Amino acid sequence: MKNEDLQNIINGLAENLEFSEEGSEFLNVIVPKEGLYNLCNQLRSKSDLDFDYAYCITGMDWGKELGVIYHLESTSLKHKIVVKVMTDDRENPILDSVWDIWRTAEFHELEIYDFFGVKFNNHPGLRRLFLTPDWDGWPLRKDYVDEANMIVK
Amino acid sequence: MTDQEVNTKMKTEEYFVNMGPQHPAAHGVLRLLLTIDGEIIKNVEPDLGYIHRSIEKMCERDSYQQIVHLTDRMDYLSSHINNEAVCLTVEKGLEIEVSDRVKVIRTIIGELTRLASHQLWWGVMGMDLGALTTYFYAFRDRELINDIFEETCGARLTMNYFVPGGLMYDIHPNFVQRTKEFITHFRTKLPEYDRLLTGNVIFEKRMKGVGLLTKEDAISFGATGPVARGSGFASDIRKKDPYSAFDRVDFKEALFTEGDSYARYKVRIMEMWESMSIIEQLIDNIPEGNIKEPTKAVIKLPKGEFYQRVETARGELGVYINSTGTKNPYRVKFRSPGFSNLSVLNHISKGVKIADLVATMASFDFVIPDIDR
Amino acid sequence: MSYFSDIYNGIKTLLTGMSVTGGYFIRAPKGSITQQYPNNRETLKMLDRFRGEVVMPHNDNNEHYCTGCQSCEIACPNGSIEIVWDRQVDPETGKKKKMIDKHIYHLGMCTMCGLCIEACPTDAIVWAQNYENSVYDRKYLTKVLNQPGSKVKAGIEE
Amino acid sequence: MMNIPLNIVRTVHDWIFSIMPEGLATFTEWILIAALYLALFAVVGLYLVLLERKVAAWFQLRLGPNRVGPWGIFQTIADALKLVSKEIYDPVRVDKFLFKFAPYLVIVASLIAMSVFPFSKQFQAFDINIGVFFLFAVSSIGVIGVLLGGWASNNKFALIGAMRSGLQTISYELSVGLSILTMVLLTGTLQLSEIIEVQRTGGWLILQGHIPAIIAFMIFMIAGTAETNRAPFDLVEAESELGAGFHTEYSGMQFAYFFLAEFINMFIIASIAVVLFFGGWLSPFGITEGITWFPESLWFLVKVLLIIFLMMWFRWTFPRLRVDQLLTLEWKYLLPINLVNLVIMAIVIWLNWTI
Repeated sequence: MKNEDLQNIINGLAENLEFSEEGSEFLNVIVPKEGLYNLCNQLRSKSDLDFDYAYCITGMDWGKELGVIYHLESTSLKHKIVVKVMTDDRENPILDSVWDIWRTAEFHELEIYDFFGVKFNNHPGLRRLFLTPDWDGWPLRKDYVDEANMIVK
Repeated sequence: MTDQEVNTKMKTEEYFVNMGPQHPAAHGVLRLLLTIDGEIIKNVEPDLGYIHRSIEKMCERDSYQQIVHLTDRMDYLSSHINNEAVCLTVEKGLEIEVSDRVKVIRTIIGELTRLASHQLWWGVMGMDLGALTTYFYAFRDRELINDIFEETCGARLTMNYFVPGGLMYDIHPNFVQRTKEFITHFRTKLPEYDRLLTGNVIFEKRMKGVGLLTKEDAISFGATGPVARGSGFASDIRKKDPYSAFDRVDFKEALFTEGDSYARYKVRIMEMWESMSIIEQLIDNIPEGNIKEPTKAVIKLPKGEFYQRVETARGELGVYINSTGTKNPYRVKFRSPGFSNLSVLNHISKGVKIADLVATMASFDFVIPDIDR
Repeated sequence: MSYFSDIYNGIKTLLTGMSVTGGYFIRAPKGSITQQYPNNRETLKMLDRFRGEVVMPHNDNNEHYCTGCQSCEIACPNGSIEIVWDRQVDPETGKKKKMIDKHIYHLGMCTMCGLCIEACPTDAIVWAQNYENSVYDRKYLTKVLNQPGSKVKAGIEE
Repeated sequence: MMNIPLNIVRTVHDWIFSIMPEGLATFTEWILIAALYLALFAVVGLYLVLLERKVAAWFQLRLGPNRVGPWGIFQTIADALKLVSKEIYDPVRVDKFLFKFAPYLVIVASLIAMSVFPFSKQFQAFDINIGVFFLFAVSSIGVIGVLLGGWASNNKFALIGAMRSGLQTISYELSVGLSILTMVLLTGTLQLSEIIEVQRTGGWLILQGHIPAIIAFMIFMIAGTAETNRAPFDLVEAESELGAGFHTEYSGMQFAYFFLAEFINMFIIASIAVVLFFGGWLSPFGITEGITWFPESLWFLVKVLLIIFLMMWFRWTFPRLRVDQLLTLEWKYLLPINLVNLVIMAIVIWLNWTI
């Protein structure tokens, strides 16, 4: 399916969606964080979209906002999109978990929580997966400082 | 006593066992927190990070040429393919088209890497099941591939041979001949692998029907590579999204639908045959061409996001680079196959025995630095 | 009936497996694939491209090819190379020019990626095929590559 | 003792009795015999370890130990010296008494079993008339040591290993016992020296042309391998599952006891097989029957080593079974076949057939 067609279908699913293809090979959908779970649920379940395979889930720190990038693919219809969601709150960022839509999100969200400190609603056991439970700070954020262990060139 | 009284009096107690971080079957420093009832596994909770080096953060500080060598250290058994993934992403960003020669050489070396990785897996698989001899037979054949690599790239494990724009230097003059010799040798040895392990009644009983993963679960959990193809999920990027020279070779995607450990085993054995056939198709006529497309000494990717997927020996490796136009990437994410495959483990190993968990893990072929990154 | 065919097939596959290992056992005396490592030091030859450690070749007049351009230092991902340089008056031309004082190489930090050698415009540093790099103290892993008293070969930077 | 040294033994016997009162002399002789068997035990154990390592190496395209002494023949002695010199260490929360007691139980059980074997016509410490029964009883004491060791270690992996060991021994004792019983039917005696005498006239039992005897041998080999906890039945140790199984917490000489006992047990199983199926110290087809100076125990040793080699061949070829498959193999395959085999053997003897 062409990106324009995809955009037309997806546009009807939720409100306040932004679309862009600039600087990317995929169609990018930016969704407000309140509509994330609803949109993902429809992307997964609508038969003409059928995004059943989340092949990459990336945590992101854009400097001001924190967020998550979902790379989605449909194994039957062979089309791909990118869904982005972001939040301004750096102190207590909370997003919805999509682990019951794509089970792979369970582990990827743990990773994102561990490195970016983004908390996920309804996640079945949010814990520090890689780092020790008492680790201070969120290492992959841009403002993370660790003078002892980080070598800055 | 009634049945209920017996049941309450005979109640067994669940207990925790730490499998790892130092455990012979963990293949590295994977720690699994097992909840066990007798021999039956109730829950598997992985605890990672024992070999986490934060490669993604290090990439944000390095230049694009320097990123490549860090990926050697992720999935060290498919280091060439990891290098290729980063190079392809950077080339995509720079809009460089590498010469046919580079594409073909990358494909051949990638397939040799896959062979070497699957050989090591076969040896270790036997060892996890208690047949120690397989390890040495597999290493005998793997050494030959490592020799080929050493002759061309100078290293046996952490290659760093592919650079953005092509290859670091041309292949060694002996490369073609030695590769052909290896293929002839290995075509006689692979049937021996089958005779020693594949048909063995104990092995079949240990593997068949163990660790069942359905196709739907495989897709939903993002399982890739032989794990997914053993469940019937056609996830081979070489077919789906051909890169390098995979669009000009003819090969079958190894696909089985049983979804058990034995299917995953057969996928890898079949992939070894297919890899040999791919190499044979390409090795005789490597086209002439530039070894390296000229790039600036300081590579600056244009502003934007670049994503490239490749098929490593373990599955789909995705490289996501977010560039702001400077000489360093703004954010690099490696979607490693092992991490997604590991998330399946708890789902499919509830209610099996400890020995089955070990067999399942062996059939998943974990490389822990690939999971931890 | 499958009970008995199971037994028959089981025994058959087990014997097949034993024939493979048994075959290697009989050919054991000449089948060994291992190397007798410290004993074969004399004959053990590394391949030409083997990445053992970075060295700086010097010619008979104790001259090297390093102009102190620092390309290797910039290319190195882990900071294994440090170059201490100075501007000195060239005795022949009388002009001031950049010269290395020390080319310091930390073998303990090196990942053998080869980027420095690729980056070097004058091929001043090359790989050595040295495979026995262990020492008793890590201070020995920090090496100064240019020999004492050496100088850059004339006309290299052109 | 062997035929030539026999004279020396008799001389020693006479000399001891001439210088001491009778009671003390008998006691001294016991001590001497015990010392002799201990030495034998150590030598057999150590050299079986070396043999295992060499054989494993040859199966695996390696060279095996070759640094200590010519062809590495002193390698295991060096290892033993190292183990002796190591600290005997017991972790904090183990059951101290049982933890230290367990290795001795294991090794003593193997040692007692060795005493009844007729290594040659005269070389037998203890020719008891219920020899097979005695062997059978004693050889299963060892598992108590394994169970105690695993339990006392206070380690979950060790406990799992020990429980598996109990399970395995209880199951496979049956098969070992029944296959031995099949052969006892054929010989009509439980005394080991008598069993060999029967074979002197009738030929080796396995070559007498009884199919049940061959089946009994195969079952005995499978069950015997399982009894010794060796691959493919090494679930007790199962290094890829349980680390080291029941002896995870042991170190130094205590570990060495467990380790040696495994090899001695293998020797015992092979010896039983040789006595019951291959005519003990009898030469094949009586080729050295008339030669009086020929050490008959050499034949015994050669046969035992061949059987041990077979067990090593199993170990270095097959993957390990799972615990439920282990039980399936015993209760669904070996035991029924064995029972039917026993009945067939009885009929064969009754009707005096040779099939």
